[in-house]
Amino acid sequence: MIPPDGRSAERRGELKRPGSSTPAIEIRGLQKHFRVKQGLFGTAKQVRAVDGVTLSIPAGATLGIVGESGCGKSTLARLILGLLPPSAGEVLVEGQNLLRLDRRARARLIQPVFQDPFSSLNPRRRIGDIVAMPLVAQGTAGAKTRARVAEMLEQVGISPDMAGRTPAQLSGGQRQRVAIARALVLGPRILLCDEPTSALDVSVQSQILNLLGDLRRGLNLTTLFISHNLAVVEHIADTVAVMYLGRIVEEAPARALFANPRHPYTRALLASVLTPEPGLGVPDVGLGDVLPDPANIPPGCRFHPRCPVAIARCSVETPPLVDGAECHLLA
Amino acid sequence: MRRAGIWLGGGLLLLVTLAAILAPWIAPHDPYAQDLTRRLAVPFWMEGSRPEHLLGTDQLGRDYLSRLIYGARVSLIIGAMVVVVSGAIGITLGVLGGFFGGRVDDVVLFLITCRLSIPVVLVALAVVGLLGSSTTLVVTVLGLLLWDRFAVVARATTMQVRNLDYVAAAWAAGSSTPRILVSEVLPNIMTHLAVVGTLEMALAILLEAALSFLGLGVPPPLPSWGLMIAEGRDFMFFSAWVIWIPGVALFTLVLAINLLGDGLRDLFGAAPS
Amino acid sequence: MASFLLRRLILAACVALTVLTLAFTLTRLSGDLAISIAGPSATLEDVAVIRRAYGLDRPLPEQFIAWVGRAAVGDFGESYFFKSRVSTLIAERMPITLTLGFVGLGIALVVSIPLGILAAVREGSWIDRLVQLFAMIGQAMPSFWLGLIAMIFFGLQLGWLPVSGTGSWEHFVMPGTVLAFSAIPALTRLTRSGMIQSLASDYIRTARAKGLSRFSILFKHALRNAALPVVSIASVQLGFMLGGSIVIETVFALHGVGFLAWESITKNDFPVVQAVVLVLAVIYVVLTLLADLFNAVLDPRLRR
Amino acid sequence: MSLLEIEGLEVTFGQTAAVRGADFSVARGETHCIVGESGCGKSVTSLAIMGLLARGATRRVRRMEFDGRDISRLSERDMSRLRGHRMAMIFQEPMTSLNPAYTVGSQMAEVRTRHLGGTRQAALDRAAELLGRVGITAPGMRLGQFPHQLSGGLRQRVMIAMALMNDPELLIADEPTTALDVTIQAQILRLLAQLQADLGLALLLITHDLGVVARVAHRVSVMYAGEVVENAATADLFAAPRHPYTRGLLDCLPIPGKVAPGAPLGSIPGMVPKLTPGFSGCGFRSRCSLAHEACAAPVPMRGTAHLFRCVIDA
Repeated sequence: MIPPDGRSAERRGELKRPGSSTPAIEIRGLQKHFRVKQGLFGTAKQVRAVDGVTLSIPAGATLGIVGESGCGKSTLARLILGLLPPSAGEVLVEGQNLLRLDRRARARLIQPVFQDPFSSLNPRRRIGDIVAMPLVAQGTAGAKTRARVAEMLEQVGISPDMAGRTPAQLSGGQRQRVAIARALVLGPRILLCDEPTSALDVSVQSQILNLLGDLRRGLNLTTLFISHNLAVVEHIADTVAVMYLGRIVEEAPARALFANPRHPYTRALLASVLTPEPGLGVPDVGLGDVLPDPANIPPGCRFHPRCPVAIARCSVETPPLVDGAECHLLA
Repeated sequence: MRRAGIWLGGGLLLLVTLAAILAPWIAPHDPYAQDLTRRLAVPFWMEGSRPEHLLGTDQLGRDYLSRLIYGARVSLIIGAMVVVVSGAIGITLGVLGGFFGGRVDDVVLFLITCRLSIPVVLVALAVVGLLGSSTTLVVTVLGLLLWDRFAVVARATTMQVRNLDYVAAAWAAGSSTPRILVSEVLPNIMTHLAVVGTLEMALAILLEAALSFLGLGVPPPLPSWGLMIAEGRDFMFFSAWVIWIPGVALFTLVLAINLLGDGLRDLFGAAPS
Repeated sequence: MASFLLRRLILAACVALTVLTLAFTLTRLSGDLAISIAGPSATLEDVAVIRRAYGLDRPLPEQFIAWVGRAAVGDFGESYFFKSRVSTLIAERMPITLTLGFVGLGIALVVSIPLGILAAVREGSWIDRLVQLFAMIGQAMPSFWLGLIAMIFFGLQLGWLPVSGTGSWEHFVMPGTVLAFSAIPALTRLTRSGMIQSLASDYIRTARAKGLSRFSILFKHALRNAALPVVSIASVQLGFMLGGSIVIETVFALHGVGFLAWESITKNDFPVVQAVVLVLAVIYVVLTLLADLFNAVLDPRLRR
Repeated sequence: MSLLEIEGLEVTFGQTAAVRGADFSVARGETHCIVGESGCGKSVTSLAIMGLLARGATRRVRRMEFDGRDISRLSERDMSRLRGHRMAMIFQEPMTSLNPAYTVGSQMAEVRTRHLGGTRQAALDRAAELLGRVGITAPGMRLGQFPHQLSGGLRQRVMIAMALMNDPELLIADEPTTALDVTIQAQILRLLAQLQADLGLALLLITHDLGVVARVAHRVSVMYAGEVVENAATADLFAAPRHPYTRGLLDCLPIPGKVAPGAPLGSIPGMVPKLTPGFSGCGFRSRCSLAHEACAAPVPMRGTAHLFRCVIDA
């Protein structure tokens, strides 16, 4: 291992922001291995959905996690939220182990915003009740609830008059605003956004991104922003982690990562982003047609079967972590 | 067309229910009063009918219309009670299996498979044959045997709902499991279960009639429509109306309930099967 | 494939064991079996003799294990009423019930599959509504009553078909048709909804985009996928029909297994009832197993 | 003359309009993109061209010509002779667009034998050749596989190969990469662009992604609320968009280098109007800061090479 110099510390996103002594959230060696069973007496197969993820985010910062389907980013989100028990590892928020806290205490620290605004709101409840739900779950609902809900709706740009409506009467963008209001009503420190704009049209996406940006700055929220859209992540994140088959293969400050991607997978990902610049044509990303399968993780570097620059060593040895990137070629 | 089904089915069901509730006031005669001098009087549309017996009398001279009205009580009570019993069992099992998955679901699936392999009519008959016929027993036996469709539908719909993000949001907000089941899951599967409820009620009414027809349903002289058909069997070749009247009543009631259920299904969107 | 089979066989065995236990418990519900067997005119000594003869004086678990052991090799003991081996009784009567079941299923399939396809292709039209109405009526029809009406009409008034007995193939037409009515609604609806779902699927749109003929789209691409659930339900329905044959056999006085069961129930002849419940359950389990295998043949996704 | 010419296409589902006015043409050897947000009518337009609209949809069109031949009044039977033969189509969901019950080879071969006859073996040979052409290794083995054994990217390649079985002149691709990962999307689009150039195909590509448009299209039609609101050569459209909607849409994108990270993005206020009976005029006027009374009347297309449907000069 290379001794950490100033640059590599920066690349790992460990640089402290002024005024924050501990990171707002720290994830250490998080793992989730499923046993996928077929039928009543089926043979089980092990799926390593999340396979040793270590991350930390300074208070008030935004970490973007990018990766393609099957890379484990949604499982990671569910682990952090405590919706799934991890196989190993821990999540610390301000020094407290999130996974050992009870549900309600955890809810006060971290809240989610999900992808699909159509399935993230209970169709049988009214908007006001949906936003008040976390307060009710805390047992703190009372006289002030209604005022708090109205204030929250106002803050996300929904008129409090709409509290009596049902989700079916709202547009996709409005629903996502309601979901954000629900997430913020308890005043959490951390907001976990799992593909919050993927189901939205471009014109609505920009509104939601602007809203999230404003809220994040106004409330000094620490944000985990999971997305497959690299342009969006580049726009919103301070630090970016690239996930591949359950592991973070590269992590760096956004500017550095987009300017100088080091891992071959990151380079392929960036190459495949189609910015609206006419005349550039479609780039050759140089990946084979072998698809990553978390139930069948290759030995050595897990990216080597698709890697355009793989060498013999890649299929045997686990790659070292060099300046925030896990790759043999960087050593 | 769909709405027509709901209105027609619901209306007919309401009519039968009203008749059943008001039976003591609207039935022209005591359904148990025998009068052997007036055996097998013909109904009003046939020649020689008696005005005081609109639908004629049975082989013991009991007023057929009155027995028909009281018979509606038996069908409806048994149908409703069976739905309550089987619904309680099936919904509990299905929701638990669908929500918790894993081992719990394996057990629920196994129970459903076992239940489906048990021949309903045969086992119901055997139990009633052994323990002696009574309304309570018929309800208990049918209730214990007819929960499978509730369980299957509750399980499938719960599975769908539990994977939706609003359930995840409720978890993340710190809601307790019972609260999630009651306020997030149940309201969203209720419509599907209501449809199953109507279909099961129709089935229970048909099965009660079949048991009574085979002589092992509700005990005579309780006027069950199935029993009336069974008693009319000996006379059906020369007075066919003795089986036509209770049969049409049974068919109409079941059809009404099915129409209602089908209309509801279309209104709510099909349940996954 | 082999592991799939093995899993299904273990499941089938578990189900059979559960039903076995249930069938046994069933007969112990009524209190003292010996009194029931001996009949109302028996003396206390008769009862005691019977109790010893049938092994009813031994502890329940012991009786259960002994019975399971015998049942496993097809020995269900002796009928109290018919005074003959239960296995022989069932074997004698089974052909009639099976004939009835297969005739019923055959008629049901011949009627419901074309109707279901027709309704799906003409979804929303008057034909579709008519088919749905027909299914609804079939579902609401009490089979025993339908049987009696058919006897009056076809047997007595028209004189086309015999009203009871098992002498010739004609004897099975009426009961088979009536029995078919219990499966037609479900099969028709399933074929219809399966075809509608299939016709609305992306791969049918692809087939149309490929310019395939209407015949090929309907019968090669749509029906193949819609057939999957119909196959499983058809076998399940056959199981239900065999179970439901008790009603039809009683109405038409067909001396099959169902009629045997009914006689035994009214005569308190429990070894026979136990055995019939078990045999029907095992047949059902075997049928669903066959349906799963057949489905695996039809649906490549299920082959492993 | 263009291969495909469409004028005044309208599609209604019961009482609501899905397409109110689509006019565009696709030249031989050209990639034409229709771009727009969900519900703008772009997919319906593509299905209307192929005659694949779902039951309950009504299509009206002033002029619809394929290779100089009026196809607006063709019977279903005659239309099916064109589909898969001279005009082919691929769809968004590669996971569900192939029939799960038949092998890849069988599904590919039947397009050939249906339209051109010949033996099944000849068709299978052709299929293997095309699978190789779309970059699938071991085509012989793939022919015997079922769709569920292939990944999404492979299935979309199979769909493309299947569409090319009879050397069509026009290929319509409805959001062909939306369901795929970004790296797979780039591979599939690159393949499509190559095939289009090599085979001289006319490619009509439906997408919601302006990035895709910029990289593959020669010409673009922007759709909004059932109308084509702007139609221009790709470079012109991105350099100088004329319709307020197109400009608004481009402002919404977080484009690295153009928009500073974290800086507010442009946005379009309001919502897409419901196209109820009697709706006329510019569909964008309720969200447009420049709108005035004239916008309520039907707006004609203006311009010659760079067409746009707006009364305001930009």
